[in-house]
Amino acid sequence: MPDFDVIVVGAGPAGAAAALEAARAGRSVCLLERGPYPGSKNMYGGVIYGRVLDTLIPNWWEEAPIQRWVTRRSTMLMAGDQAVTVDYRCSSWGEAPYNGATAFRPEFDAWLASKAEAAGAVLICSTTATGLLRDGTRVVGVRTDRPDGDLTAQVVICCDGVNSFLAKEAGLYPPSDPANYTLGVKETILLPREVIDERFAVRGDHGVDIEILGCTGEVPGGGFLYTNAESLAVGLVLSLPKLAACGRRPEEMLAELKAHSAIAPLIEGGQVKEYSAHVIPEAGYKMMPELIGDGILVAGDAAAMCLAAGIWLEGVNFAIGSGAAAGQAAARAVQRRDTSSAGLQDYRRRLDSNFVMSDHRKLREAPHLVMSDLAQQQLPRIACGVMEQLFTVTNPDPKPGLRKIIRGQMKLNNLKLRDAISQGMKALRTFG
Amino acid sequence: MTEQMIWTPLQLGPVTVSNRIVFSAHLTNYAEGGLPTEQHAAYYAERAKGGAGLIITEEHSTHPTDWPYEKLIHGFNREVIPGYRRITDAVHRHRVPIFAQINHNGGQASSMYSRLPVWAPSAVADPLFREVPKAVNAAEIAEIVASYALVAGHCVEGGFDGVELQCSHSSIVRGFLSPATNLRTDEYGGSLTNRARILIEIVAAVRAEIGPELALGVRLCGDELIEGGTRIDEAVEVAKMVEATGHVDYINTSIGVATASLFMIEASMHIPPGYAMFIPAAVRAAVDLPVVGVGRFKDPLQAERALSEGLCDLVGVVRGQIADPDFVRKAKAGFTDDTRLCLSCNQECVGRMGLNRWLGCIENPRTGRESLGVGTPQPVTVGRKVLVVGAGPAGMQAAIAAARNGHHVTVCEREAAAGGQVRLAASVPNRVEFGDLVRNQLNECGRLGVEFEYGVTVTAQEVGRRGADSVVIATGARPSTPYWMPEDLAGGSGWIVDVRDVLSGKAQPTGKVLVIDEIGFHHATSVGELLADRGCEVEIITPGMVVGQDLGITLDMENWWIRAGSKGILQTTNSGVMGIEGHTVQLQHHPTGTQLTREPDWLVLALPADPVDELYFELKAAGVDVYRAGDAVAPRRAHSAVIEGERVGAAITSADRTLAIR
Amino acid sequence: MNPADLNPAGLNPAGINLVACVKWAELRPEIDPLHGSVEASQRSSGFSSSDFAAVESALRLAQAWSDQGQTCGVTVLCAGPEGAEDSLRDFFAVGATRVVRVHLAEQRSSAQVAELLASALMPSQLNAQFVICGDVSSDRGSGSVPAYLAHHLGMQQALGLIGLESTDPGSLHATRRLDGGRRERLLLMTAAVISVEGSVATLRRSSLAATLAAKQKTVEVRKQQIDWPTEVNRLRPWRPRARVLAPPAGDDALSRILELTGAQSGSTAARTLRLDPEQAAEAVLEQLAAWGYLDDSLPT
Amino acid sequence: MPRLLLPIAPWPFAELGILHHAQLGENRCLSITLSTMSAILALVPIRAGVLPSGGAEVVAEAQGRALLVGEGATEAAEALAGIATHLRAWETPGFAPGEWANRLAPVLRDEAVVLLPASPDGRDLAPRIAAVLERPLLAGAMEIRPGSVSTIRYGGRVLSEHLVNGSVVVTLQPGVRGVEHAHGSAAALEFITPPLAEAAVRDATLEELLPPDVSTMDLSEAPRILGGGAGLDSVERFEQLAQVAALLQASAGATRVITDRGWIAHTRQIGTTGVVVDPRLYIAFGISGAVQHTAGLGQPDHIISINMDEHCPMMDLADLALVADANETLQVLQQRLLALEDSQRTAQV
Ligand SMILES: Cc1cc2nc3c(=O)[nH]c(=O)nc-3n(C[C@H](O)[C@H](O)[C@H](O)COP(=O)(O)OP(=O)(O)OC[C@H]3O[C@@H](n4cnc5c(N)ncnc54)[C@H](O)[C@@H]3O)c2cc1C
Ligand SMILES: Cc1cc2nc3c(=O)[nH]c(=O)nc-3n(C[C@H](O)[C@H](O)[C@H](O)COP(=O)(O)OP(=O)(O)OC[C@H]3O[C@@H](n4cnc5c(N)ncnc54)[C@H](O)[C@@H]3O)c2cc1C
Ligand SMILES: Cc1cc2nc3c(=O)[nH]c(=O)nc-3n(C[C@H](O)[C@H](O)[C@H](O)COP(=O)(O)OP(=O)(O)OC[C@H]3O[C@@H](n4cnc5c(N)ncnc54)[C@H](O)[C@@H]3O)c2cc1C
Ligand SMILES: Cc1cc2nc3c(=O)[nH]c(=O)nc-3n(C[C@H](O)[C@H](O)[C@H](O)COP(=O)(O)O)c2cc1C
Ligand code: SF4
Ligand code: SF4
Repeated sequence: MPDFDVIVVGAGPAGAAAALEAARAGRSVCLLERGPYPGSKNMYGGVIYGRVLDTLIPNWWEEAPIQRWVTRRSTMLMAGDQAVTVDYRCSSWGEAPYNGATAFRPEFDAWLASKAEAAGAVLICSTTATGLLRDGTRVVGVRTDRPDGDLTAQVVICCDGVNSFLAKEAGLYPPSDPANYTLGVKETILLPREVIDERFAVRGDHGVDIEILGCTGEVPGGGFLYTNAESLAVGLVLSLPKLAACGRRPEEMLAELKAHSAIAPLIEGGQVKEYSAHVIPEAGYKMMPELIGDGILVAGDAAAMCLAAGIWLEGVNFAIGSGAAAGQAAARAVQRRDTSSAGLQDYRRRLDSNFVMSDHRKLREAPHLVMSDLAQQQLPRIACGVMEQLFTVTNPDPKPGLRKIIRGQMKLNNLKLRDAISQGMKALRTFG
Repeated sequence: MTEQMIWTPLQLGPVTVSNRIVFSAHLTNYAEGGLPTEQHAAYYAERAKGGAGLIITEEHSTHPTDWPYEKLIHGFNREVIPGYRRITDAVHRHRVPIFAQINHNGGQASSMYSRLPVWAPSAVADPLFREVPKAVNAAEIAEIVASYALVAGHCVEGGFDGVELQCSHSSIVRGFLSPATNLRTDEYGGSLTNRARILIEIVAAVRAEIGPELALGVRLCGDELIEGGTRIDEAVEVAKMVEATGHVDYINTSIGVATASLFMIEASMHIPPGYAMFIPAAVRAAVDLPVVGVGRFKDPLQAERALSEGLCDLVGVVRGQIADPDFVRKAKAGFTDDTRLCLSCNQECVGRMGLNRWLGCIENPRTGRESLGVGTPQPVTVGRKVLVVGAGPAGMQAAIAAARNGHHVTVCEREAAAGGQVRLAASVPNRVEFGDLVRNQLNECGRLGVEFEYGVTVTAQEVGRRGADSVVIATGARPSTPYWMPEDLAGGSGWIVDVRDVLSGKAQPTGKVLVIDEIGFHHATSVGELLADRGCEVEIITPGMVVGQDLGITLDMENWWIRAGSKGILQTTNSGVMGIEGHTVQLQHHPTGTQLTREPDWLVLALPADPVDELYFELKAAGVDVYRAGDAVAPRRAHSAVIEGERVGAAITSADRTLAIR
Repeated sequence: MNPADLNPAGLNPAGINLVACVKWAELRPEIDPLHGSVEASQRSSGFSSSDFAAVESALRLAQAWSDQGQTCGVTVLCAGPEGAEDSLRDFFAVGATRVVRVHLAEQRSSAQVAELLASALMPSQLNAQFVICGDVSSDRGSGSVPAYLAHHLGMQQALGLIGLESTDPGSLHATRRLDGGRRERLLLMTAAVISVEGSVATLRRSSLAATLAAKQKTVEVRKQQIDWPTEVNRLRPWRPRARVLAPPAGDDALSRILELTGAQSGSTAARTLRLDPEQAAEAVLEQLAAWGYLDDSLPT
Repeated sequence: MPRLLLPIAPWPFAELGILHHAQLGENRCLSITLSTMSAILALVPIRAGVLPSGGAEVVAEAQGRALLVGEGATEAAEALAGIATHLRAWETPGFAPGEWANRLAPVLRDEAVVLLPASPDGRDLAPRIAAVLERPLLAGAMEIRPGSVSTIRYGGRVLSEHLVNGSVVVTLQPGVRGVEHAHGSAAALEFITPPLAEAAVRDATLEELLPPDVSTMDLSEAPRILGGGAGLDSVERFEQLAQVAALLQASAGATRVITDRGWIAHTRQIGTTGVVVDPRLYIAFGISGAVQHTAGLGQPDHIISINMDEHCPMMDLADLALVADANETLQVLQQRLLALEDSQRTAQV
């Protein structure tokens, strides 16, 4: 008789959601977390998209620990000392049912895990899963770093985040390719609430999410700037192999972004509270492992269900979505007494039928596109160049025509019309 | 010791400072036509960016009768407000609060600029200006009080976060407080309460004007160090009265009187660190208001110690931040060692004030030139290979400027260590801090990746061998041979030697030593002292009116006199060497033509030197891209060497201009 | 130790009862440096490393003495709020036989806390023979609770220990830190109160089974009527005490300037000798002997 | 509750005053206000004639009234010259907090404030005294003001201000007060022997007093220091300096020139930007005595300087100035001291 029906490894958003759903379905669940409490060591950019919670925790917005509701999203293209910004505002995002919010992970993850506990899951912190227990090919539990630390279960759900070595140990991952990973670095900068309100032109608990392209020099990637209640999160996402090749330090590149004339006035006078870094699975759909094995499921970052290429940073929502699906599937399989790979296939079906897989499948080329030379180098330069020429008054010379300007800029930046069109079509296909 | 107190925020009434380092008030001479300038804004903003907890501007005059020096800001003129705005906006961008110091200098002024009689509590002439002031009547006192309120109002409009009343070292309020200058018999004179009356009235008037939103501070002098002046006990009593008004948010402190004991306010390196801390300590023990301690703080650790020992709540660091605007930021980031420590040399900050020139710094070419962008990196597209000859201040600054812009710089130095003449200059008692010039430059070179090679005497062949793209010659100066030098004694091998020979240990004079001072700076005096300490009988002779003439400008004169007296050094002025006969030195007292003779065992010379420029001309003739800086151009002082080095290093252009895009 | 050996109350009257006292305290408090207010959060509360050292020390002593045939029980005792219970329960997992919480919802003075604890430790209650506390708490930091306990319980005390060795059951050698870098070695016999620094021992890791099992255990809660007045105190930010420096004493300005600048000082050496190194070393030793530095072994 | 606003209220005494009146009824203590209080007495536990850290400070805080308890009162009293005005002592061996508290209680009962240093011994004795006297203990105080005592909380990040209107026992945090360097003769010492207490208390048995480890001890606490400067020629020489120091039961320090070179840890730098020390003995090897160095030197009783330059400031400061090569002198010293140690060891055997 195994110790538990279900063991969930990792009390991040994926794990908490999985444990919540499995416990709700009446299964005995153990949720293992290596940190002293859920979320204690987890870092990310800062925005959580909450739609996925609607079914999981009705009226979640009334109790979730959030910093600000995002009501303004900007996309910034940078080149040299210039920047072009597309700014979108939506005040209905600041009302129920809301859209995205900035939140602190130690608070958010702990809250979500407490929901699982309330549903009956047993949370064990300060405990690291160090390996899988197997019976033949079947996973029957995990080994932990505690003395006498073996724990058995009918299903193990791996929610142990990026680089999940449990999933790897289970043989669910193809050999890893560093090109599939990016590095996220982030600084938290303290500023008083009023200053943030004023600088970002928001009020109350409304906040801003700025994504930046063209701020990472020769390394493909992107930048972000989010508003918390009384701090800002400024960070970069950088392609790992290119970063290593260029020999620059990420904190140096972040300092450069902070000094840019479009960013510096926003953060001026703030006090840096902390600096953190984390690896992100960037390639999304293309690098996903097998999600199901005998007695094992993989969810969240552990399954590379994260969209984090350049300006794209969505992962928590996918983690919750996939975790919940895994929890439900595991509970059902236990109930039906078939926790083999076949018995767990329900997980796949659930994923396919909701946003998790469809988004990932649809956007499978997106990381590649966002990290391409076109998006990283040429587009920002052309956009800025066009703007510069368009708005620089050259009297008494007459103004050049827009088409001429664009063509000139494309030429200057070595972009052939043919390539632009083909890339544009690809983008349409990807995002359409 | 880890810093802790220094980074703790503190509330000064309505204003919160984020750390305990204050850029306390000081003249800059940046004003033009009585108005603040763009340079003011750039100067203060740079220190705000560098992390200062609080900035207090230079004094602004409250009344037309107060115009002691040309470039004073006329706070009483409404036209200052846009300039104020420019300053406060620039500083506020870095979220640092800024206060305005407002003041009437009273009798410590002259009527030269204002063409109005100088006002003071009593008709007591100031020893520096030597001008008898008009003793103010009751109506004029009321006018002064009102003028403070008026200017405080301008400060509110100008966006300042607070106002500081300078009642400390050069002020009509000080004049009233001090028994030495207040001889009145009305209710503004006599008892301490009476003498402090005007201060209390001004405090009330200013608070009424600025309201509760701005901070109000009072700067008090703890010991005027003049006969019959204010001393610490009275200063503490005044501080208590100030606190009792309930209108004041903090007390700043200072020591000395600007016109009689200025050398104690802006103490040079001869005065021990922490010398004035008995003042804030005594005030702090008596009042609960936060107290600022000031004076020769150049190191964050030293500040931390004063704070944690309870001597003060805030530390004024003025020259420390003139020399390095990033003083606070570097310390906070844990790079205390990278701080460009102030030398307490007073040469280009205090020294230039007396000369009616804008404020600068001997080791920071950017100070005073922030608005012009001096020292801003101008990265080149393709770096050159730059060879710098000579690791004196000129060579090292050239290396810094060039490396900052992206050139690959190597410095070759003949000696085993960097520093050139500065190393010698700093090797005498009490002048070690001058040597920090070298330490600071070396640190900066290290950060910028400049390479050093010691023990390499560079020749034209050596330059050719190395194949540098550009060469900077900073080979310094060598002793000159005066016309009267007997031929057999030239070269410093006999009993007639240069100060450099003494400092380098090449010559070791004993017995009776005659030092000739034709430079009028530390050269002769410091070597004279060194020799007196070694037991020599020293006489210094100068053709000038005083020995070490320029020591007055750097506020070193007073202490030099004290030390010379106690060490038995004889000073003979207005006399020059006419010739040498055997061991007899022939001198002439030039105002009278009287002939004098001396028969010393040693004659030590501090004379204008000769540039070492042969290599420069040789390379130039060979068509090398060569530049020259410092004493190698014309032997002067370290500051010239530094700014020339900076200019030359920054002027080296990109290796291939065609690659430059924008 | 075998729980079955213990009587229903968890105690063996013949054995040695070790009680580790731990304090639920703010470990990483957010302190507003402007106002001195302390922001406590459940997540940053916990037990200090010296409290953990106390528990571990108790467990080790119990183990050592059990190995020598003595029955030993380890009780963890905490005067604290309900919020401490989850963490207290974890002490079951490392081997505590009992965990007792004396209900105390708010901050109390050390004397009051000690009184509460002492009443729980009395012979009629937990009947402690050895009480082991953490050296100082992270918030109050006075380290006085154990001394009060020694007083109330009439026990020996040895506080601020940096080393602990057990010998025979019921007695131990303790190394205590004194100032100036000195230490003392003490012998303690039942009954005693000791407090240990965090470096003395690191709390063992509990096994997974024990960790899971501990989740089912209950912490005994004692409620005691407290009618003492609360402390009348008010927190304010740290501000070092004012320290007066002697001002220059001279009556005339010049003498004060001389005092401040030291321009005329420069004492001369009392005795100057030019010597070769052999003689110089000899001179140093002679002088040190004359001053009396060479004879005593304890520098003062 | 009415709020009384003083014109200036940096510390909230006014408000506290009201709070305190509200609480008065509940207070169990005798009501004596500190401002009118006659008696504040420093109770100083001593060992082997040595004052504990903060010992002089509590005596100064008590305006010179002190009771020394422990071994070596005469010697300890000397260290209080110029600070203590009224000195009593109880000569008693070891450290027995339980017994001491019981026997001292009658002696201390009439003192409104009994003040101890928060040194290891003071910290452990104070609660026993407070318990016996049945009065509150305010531990780790920074300052005693009329009517209030502020104690240090959260490792020195916060002060807790306590209203005091009765008799108390207070421990003062060492180092927060400082003592003005006073000159003067030692106060007369009156020996007392408190009567035995009725109830016997058990204290731990002292087995051994262990000396400090000079090599790792905090420089600021070191009673003997050997300093090395630019006159010493190599890193190895500093190892030698440390050895010689250890042989003399001294700690080793250096000048900034040396710490800048990384020859010795920065924590060992003496001076304004390093550690401020206050040893009894200072031996300077190749140190010129720049003011930044000597400003951190405290006031040693004895200074020896070994330097080639007879006239540098360090030589002027010294009681014994040796014009000699510091490197070779150090070398010889090491040999001599090792030989000395050997001979002592063989003598013992
Ligand atoms: C710089 C950066 C910015 C980002 N920005 C955003 C954003 O703005 N919005 C967004 O939605 N997403 C963002 N993401 C992505 C998002 O953080 C992740 O997708 C999401 O956290 C994945 O959740 P998870 O539960 O799968 O994994 P994680 O959050 O990584 O949680 C894994 C948990 O497992 C625990 N664990 C790991 N191994 C073990 C083990 N062996 N035993 C026990 N426990 C273990 C860990 O301690 C952790 O608690 C960002 C990521 C980065 C790095
Ligand atoms: C006793 C004394 C006191 C002084 N006091 C002051 C003072 O208080 N304030 C002040 O401002 N100024 C003072 N000065 C002047 C100041 O030191 C100089 O103006 C300044 O050092 C000039 O700097 P520099 O870099 O041009 O030349 P230097 O400092 O002379 O440096 C030139 C360097 O080049 C090296 N060099 C020369 N030729 C070669 C070669 N062929 N190859 C390699 N290396 C070579 C030299 O060894 C030397 O290190 C003093 C000077 C002296 C001598
Ligand atoms: C802002 C600032 C802060 C500072 N803070 C500190 C500080 O905290 N602590 C500190 O120590 N310094 C400090 N300094 C540095 C200080 O000014 C001096 O430079 C330093 O103390 C000198 O160290 P020294 O005596 O080892 O070296 P030097 O001054 O170079 O003296 C070396 C001495 O060794 C002698 N000597 C040489 N060879 C031999 C030999 N073979 N035998 C015997 N004697 C020999 C020489 O005669 C000379 O007297 C500071 C300086 C500044 C500017
Ligand atoms: C160039 C200069 C000008 C000064 N002018 C003023 C002034 O106008 N008002 C004032 O209160 N203090 C003035 N001071 C004194 C400084 O505020 C400060 O007390 C002094 O410089 C000592 O601090 P430091 O050692 O950090 O430089 C001046 C100082 C300097 C260097
Ligand atoms: S030399 Fe300068 S920095 Fe160093 S202690 Fe003295 S004043 Fe401070
Ligand atoms: S000129 Fe000299 S004294 Fe003035 S700031 Fe610069 S280094 Fe300091």
